[in-house]
Amino acid sequence: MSFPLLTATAALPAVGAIATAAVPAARRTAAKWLALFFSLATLVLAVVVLVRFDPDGDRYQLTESRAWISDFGVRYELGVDGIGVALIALTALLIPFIILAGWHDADPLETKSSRWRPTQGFFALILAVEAMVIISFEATDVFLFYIFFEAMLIPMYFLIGGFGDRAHAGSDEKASAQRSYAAVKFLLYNLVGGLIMLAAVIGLYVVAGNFSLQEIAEARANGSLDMATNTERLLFLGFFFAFAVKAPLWPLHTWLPNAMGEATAPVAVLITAVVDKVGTFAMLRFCLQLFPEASKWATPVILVLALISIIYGALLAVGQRDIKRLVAYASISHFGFIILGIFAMTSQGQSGATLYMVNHGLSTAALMLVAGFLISRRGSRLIADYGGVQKVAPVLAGTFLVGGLATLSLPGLAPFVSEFLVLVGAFARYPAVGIIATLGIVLAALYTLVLYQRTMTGPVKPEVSAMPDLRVRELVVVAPLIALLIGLGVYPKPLSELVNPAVKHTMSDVQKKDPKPEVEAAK
Amino acid sequence: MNPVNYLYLAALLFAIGATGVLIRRNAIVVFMCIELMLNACNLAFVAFSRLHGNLDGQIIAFFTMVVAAAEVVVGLAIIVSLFRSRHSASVDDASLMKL
Amino acid sequence: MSATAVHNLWTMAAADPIDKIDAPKIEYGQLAPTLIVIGAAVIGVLIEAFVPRKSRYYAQLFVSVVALAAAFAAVVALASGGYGTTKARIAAMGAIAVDGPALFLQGTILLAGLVAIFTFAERRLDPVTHGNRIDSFVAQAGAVPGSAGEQAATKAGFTTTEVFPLALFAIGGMLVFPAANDLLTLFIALEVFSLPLYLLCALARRKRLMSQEAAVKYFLLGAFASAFTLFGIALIYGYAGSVSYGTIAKVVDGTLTTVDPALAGTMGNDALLLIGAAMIVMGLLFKVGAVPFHMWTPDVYQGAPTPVTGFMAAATKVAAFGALLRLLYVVLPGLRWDWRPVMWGVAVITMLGGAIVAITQTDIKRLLAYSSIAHAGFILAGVIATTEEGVSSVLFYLGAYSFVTIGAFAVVTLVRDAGGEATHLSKWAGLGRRSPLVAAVFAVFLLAFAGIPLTSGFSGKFAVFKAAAEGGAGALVVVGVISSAIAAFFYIRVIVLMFFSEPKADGPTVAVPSPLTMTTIGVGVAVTLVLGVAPQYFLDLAGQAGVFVR
Amino acid sequence: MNTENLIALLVAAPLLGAAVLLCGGRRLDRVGHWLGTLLAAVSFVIGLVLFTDMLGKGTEERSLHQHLFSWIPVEGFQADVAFQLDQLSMTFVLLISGVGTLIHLYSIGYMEHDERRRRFFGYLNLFLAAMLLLVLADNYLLLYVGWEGVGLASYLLIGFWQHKPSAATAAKKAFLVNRVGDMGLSIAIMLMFTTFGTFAFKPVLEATAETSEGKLTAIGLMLLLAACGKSAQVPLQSWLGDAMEGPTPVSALIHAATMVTAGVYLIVRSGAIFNGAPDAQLAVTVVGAVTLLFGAIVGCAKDDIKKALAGSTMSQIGYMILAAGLGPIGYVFAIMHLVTHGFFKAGLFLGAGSVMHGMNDEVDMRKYGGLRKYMPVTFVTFGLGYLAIIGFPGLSGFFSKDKIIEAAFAKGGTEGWILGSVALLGAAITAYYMTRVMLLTFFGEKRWEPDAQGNAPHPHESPKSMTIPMILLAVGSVFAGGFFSIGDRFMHWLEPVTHHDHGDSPLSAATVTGATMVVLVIGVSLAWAQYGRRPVPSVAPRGSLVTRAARRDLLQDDFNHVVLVRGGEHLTRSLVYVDHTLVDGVVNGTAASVGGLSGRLRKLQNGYARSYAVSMFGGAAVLIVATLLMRAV
Repeated sequence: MSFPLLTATAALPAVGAIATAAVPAARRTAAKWLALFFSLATLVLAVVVLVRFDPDGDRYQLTESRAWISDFGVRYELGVDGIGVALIALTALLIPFIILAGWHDADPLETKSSRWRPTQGFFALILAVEAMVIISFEATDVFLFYIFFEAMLIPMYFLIGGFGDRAHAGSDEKASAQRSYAAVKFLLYNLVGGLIMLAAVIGLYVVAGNFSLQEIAEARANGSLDMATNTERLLFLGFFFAFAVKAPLWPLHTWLPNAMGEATAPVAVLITAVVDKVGTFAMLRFCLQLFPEASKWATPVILVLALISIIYGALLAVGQRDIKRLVAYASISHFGFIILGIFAMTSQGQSGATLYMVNHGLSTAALMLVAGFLISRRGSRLIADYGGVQKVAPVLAGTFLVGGLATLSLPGLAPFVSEFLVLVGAFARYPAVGIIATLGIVLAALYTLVLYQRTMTGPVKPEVSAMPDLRVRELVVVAPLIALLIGLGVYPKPLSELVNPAVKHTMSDVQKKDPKPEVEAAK
Repeated sequence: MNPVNYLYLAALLFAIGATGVLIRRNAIVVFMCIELMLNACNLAFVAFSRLHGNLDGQIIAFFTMVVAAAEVVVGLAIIVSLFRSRHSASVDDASLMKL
Repeated sequence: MSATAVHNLWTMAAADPIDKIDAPKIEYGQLAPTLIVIGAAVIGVLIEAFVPRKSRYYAQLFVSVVALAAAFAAVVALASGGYGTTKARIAAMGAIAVDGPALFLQGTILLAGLVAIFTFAERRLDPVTHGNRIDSFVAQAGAVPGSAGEQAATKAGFTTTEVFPLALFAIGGMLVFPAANDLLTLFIALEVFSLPLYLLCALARRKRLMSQEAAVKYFLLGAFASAFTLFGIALIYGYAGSVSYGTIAKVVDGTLTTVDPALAGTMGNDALLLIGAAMIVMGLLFKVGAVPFHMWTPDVYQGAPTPVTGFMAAATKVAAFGALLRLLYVVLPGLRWDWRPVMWGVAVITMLGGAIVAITQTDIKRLLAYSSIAHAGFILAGVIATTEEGVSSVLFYLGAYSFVTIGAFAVVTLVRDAGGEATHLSKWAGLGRRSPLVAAVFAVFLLAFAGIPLTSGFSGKFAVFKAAAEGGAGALVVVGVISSAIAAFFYIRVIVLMFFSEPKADGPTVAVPSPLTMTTIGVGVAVTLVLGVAPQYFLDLAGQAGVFVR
Repeated sequence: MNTENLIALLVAAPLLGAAVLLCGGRRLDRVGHWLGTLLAAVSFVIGLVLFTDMLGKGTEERSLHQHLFSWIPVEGFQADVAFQLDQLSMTFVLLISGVGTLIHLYSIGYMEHDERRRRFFGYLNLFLAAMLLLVLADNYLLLYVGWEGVGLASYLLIGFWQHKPSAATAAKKAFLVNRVGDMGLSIAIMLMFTTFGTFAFKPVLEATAETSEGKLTAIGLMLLLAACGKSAQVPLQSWLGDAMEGPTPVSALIHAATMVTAGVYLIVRSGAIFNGAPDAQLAVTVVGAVTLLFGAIVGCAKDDIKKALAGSTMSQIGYMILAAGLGPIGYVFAIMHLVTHGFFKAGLFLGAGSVMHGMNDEVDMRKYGGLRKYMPVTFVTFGLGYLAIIGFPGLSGFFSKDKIIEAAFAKGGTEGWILGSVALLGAAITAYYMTRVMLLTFFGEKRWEPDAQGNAPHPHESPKSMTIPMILLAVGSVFAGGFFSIGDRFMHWLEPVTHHDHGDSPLSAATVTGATMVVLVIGVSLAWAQYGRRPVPSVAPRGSLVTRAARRDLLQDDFNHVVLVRGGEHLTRSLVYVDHTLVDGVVNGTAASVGGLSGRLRKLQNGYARSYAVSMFGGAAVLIVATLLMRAV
């Protein structure tokens, strides 16, 4: 058997996590560099995967398969399709930036040295999350996926609850209370989702007798495994519920604003840009592939929920006073778009959704990290506490604006491509849905520009008058992201060609054909 | 005489014992009620033994007595130590731990 | 040896000349584990009688550890000798079954007992008083709490080394309990392991009033329950005319009739069977702490010395579930359609009840008690599956669960303040900031309790639920999932408390234990993670051990 | 060499400029503005090269096409980055890069004292790039990119003086209103995709014949919505007035000459679609007519010189839209008026800018007066622009506007009459308000006094870098119209794109011209009567109801404010509440209820051994009964 590339890609950050955690307490900086090193090494491996992957080859490539828990019918099966590769690349790409951006977030505060925030733990946890996310993008065994889908909650939970944003209103006690509330909310929401999925997973085993995605999908395809309609629907709901919590889809979204608000900016990015993607990814890979009929059955409801998410998230974003919560609600709106694209069941929609996952990762990362830099300077998350920053820190303001423009998916930046694809895809099958969703782009402009106007423009507030502009480390974080946003906006071809075949497969899974244009149909 | 009656008697004794456990406060008395229940069992055993014409039941009865004796040893020890530290053998007084 | 055997002796003796007595046939080899432990217990008693006080501790510890290790070795030998599978048989003239489940559970009990004994022997947690190292047990059980006598005993450095033989006796009983193949043996084993436990509960060094109260409650309720069991046995005996599992099973199947139909008619034959069965099962449910027979659990768990609590929580459950399985699968399979629905109900209320009430607990030991109740519910779900997978899943779950439990309680012994162990949750606030390692270890155990993947708790839960679902109890799985969600809440609460809340100024200190407790905790963590990541080997073991001999 | 490869350079040059200037940092501060101007000039030169080359070719092969790369290749969805340069695009290219270059030049002087001048030029270049992309794209999606690109540039430039909250707000407003229009454009594109399976100009416009009128109408209306947003047509016109917060060169280039005319381009470009959808066309004409009057009326009431000009811009674009709505009769004149308007309106704005430059950025015309003595060049150029816009015979406006009015009548039928007379009325009002502006600014006696700080403005002529562009534009506004109209040059030039057809006008050209002259005189003399003869109060009189309404953009903003802004705020606030109480509340509620249940169940554990025994006893009883029942049933 050839070199287990996928295992390596997932294992490397895990090793890194252990190594980083093992660094003695005094050698804080060493731990940071070690973590950075491992994340970069992982990025290299991810690139290797990207190169080794042949878009026009088999559906799943670089596959690995070993026996694991035969009693549960579980095998250690890995394999990636275009979508998986893209998301692995995204993850591996973002983690170094997250680490860099969070460079000082976990430094112990001199004032209260008793505080338990060892830097080692922070970076080790980030790497642990990376490992688990990557392997869940690789898993082609439902059980294997489930294990890490659940397990990744724990490090995330500690990241949210243990290393809160130091910029908070009110006393430390109040802050830590809010923080642990956010952490618990995050964990319980996702745990409940996961447990309901567990029931479905067991049910799937009872029905199918094993957990291999490919085997089950084949069996479904060639009819050797036929589920009773109701069984399939129940199982689908079990799976979808968990993913919808993770994604998050209205009305299961309320954990996200708390989590993103209380966590440090890099961790917030980790949540939306990386971890939540597992949810949408899993909808594409598991829901559609394992339960095509049920997926089609549920589509109307899901589309409505997605629409609500889009509009509702955007409106709430407009109503926020807290920068990070605003970004969180914006993300909810965007996840609405992604889910819309997935369940529009058109090539454009699904390609769009996949690109959207990547682009949203980049744009949110850019916006949120810059917001984090801003917040760390002023020590407040409230929009009202800012004003005129553009005058004192033009570069910061500029990058912030670009991030914002990406969030409102301005043409020429990456998100536009995916958003338009999603809209076209949705419109092609359900015109009304497409049109309503288009409202989202107006609202997006509203909350982004309001945020920019209130924080960056107008007369300079005295508190911000001494604000320094972006430092080198921060520029190193933001510049590449912006470059990517522009690059993928102007030339998304490589990415879309990477995912197109995978999307074709999914379309054939659900046995859906794109609607024909009227004129051609006429011919 | 119908052997069933013995069974009824046994059941009655058992019920009396159980009721005693439920209503009496003094630990010793409660404990004696439990002994009563055990003896009810013995009666049932012996009756059935006679009924089936094998001796298993009677032998079990002996075992039961031994067990009862052992319980007395352990039980009295515990109850006495409780009494000495609390100067009361009421089971209701022993309610530090609740909820 | 079983009653029938004695009976045969008796009658033959009556018939034939005296020199024709043929001794009962005892397979000492196959009974070795039990015999070793009981023997060691007896030796322990002798030690108490003859060895000078100073050296008793070491002698007792040595004997117990060696005995348990040897017994475990014997179990392994038997298992590898094929007694678990092909050569499974009924030994001691029908009294004891030597088969897969028996051996697996005996092995589990012995290992659990071994690590538990280590915590019994721990004497580094409390500061040295009057030049003597002291453990968690009272200096002199007889002395009145707070009396001069007690102080004198403490000064003299007395220690209750009797705990070791007591524990050994209890373990001996537990070894027999799941292997018992007739109701009499079942009853005797029950008493043999219960009585020492009653005593052990009373022996806490600190908070003696609570300890004694726990003992009284446990004793009275236990005796009450065993009385029910005994009456149930009597009724079954009346129904089947025998207490041997095999015979009863036959009678239940109707392949063998013992009572003449006329008589049967007059006394509602099946009623005897059903009532009897229900009462016996009730006795066992009491031991496993299933709702509504669970109410002793919190109080006793809280009052008993923590090492004893850990030991009880783990070993008792294992033994009792073993017995329950054998009873339901060997004796009453014919009654499946009668007891399954009832057990459904019990399982449901046990899962939900345990989880829900645990939410509002404020004492860590009570919290764990309620969690153990909830877990009993999960295991019952596996029991109900009534399939071979069901059996093996339950076996696996018991193995996984017992080590997590012992480990968790061992950690509880470490967190102490002036009044001994600081078991009130508020005291645990910010523990993660004070001593991250201990907190992390405890977090691992909690996550295992909560059934988070990559811990043994998840593997066990998955195995059980899977078996239940396959056994057609899908609804139970859903309830189980819901109650796990509820349960997750309070495990998480503890973690939040430890890691995310500010340490109290007067917070507890974490004692640095001796290698003994370290071993216990280490084994606990190791088993938790191994069974979580690579459970296959043990699943295989449990799978092979899934068949009862009849 | 084959020239189509040059097309990309048209866009690339200013884009490069933008990139360099915006990322370059302070070290470019000294040369930045020259660099920007240079690159603008470069693309103008390239434009000229292509133009001459195009003239060299025969009418058929004049349309050039350049395919750069495949942009978004997705199953069944093909978007390319490809350019199409035909006569229409060519016209725009020259207008944009030409006027653009002039305004760059002008800005060098105008923005001299602004320390962020480099960034200003970066934005200007960005705008040029986007605008050129818009007119060069060969498919609607790429056009959309340019469309939003100019939106972004205008956002940045309107809000260039971000320290002024008013500017920031105006910028945001412009972007948002435009987004509404963009919605229309994207929906139109989706419709095209579902109807034709593509959104490239050529296939779409050729396939129009094969599809239903309904679809075409839908697409047309959506395109109209887009045009309304970008070209500040009713009902999406509200942003243009506020946009005057931006520096005056910006107003001249973006909000007068080029960007705001993008809507006209879109409609003319999509002619084939509208031709197939009469209803959509009617809608277009109506919008045009309404805006034409609306803008004109607003223009009459404003005292802020730039806002007055903004109103006039609206109204003039209304003319173009009206013309475009007339179909093949009007397309040419729409574009022609667009070009001439580009010249004279830009000129007027630059003039206004030069006036403000000399008057300490005072914008209130009532504080001007008699400036012709102080800034003669400005006066002359502005005056020529003025004559052009009111359609003084012989100047540009005369030709272009006249033709539109004719065409309006030529539409035929009652609507022809209505539209025609509206256009005439508009001409009258135009004459009125422009004369007003002229008189208030340059005639009468001076009305300015020291401002708060007590430093009185001392008007002076602007530097060369500003006056030269003004002069050039003035030249354009004088001669362009005539040049185009002699022998219908322009018509023939655009023929291949617009397929011109002369409608049959009920009135002869002469009559129309006569009528126009009449209304022109009326308008001028009215203005003279009001502002020329008697002195003008330096504080605006309360004025009639209409005047006051007109000052407030005919209350349209107030409407927006009440309905959209307030309503929106209420909506979001209530939603925030809902999210917190309802959506979150449900979950927390369940959690709380479970907790309560727990608390109650806990009470059962009362510590009394006997009650435990009771529960055991009861449990046993239940167990037994249940078992028996199971057997019974």
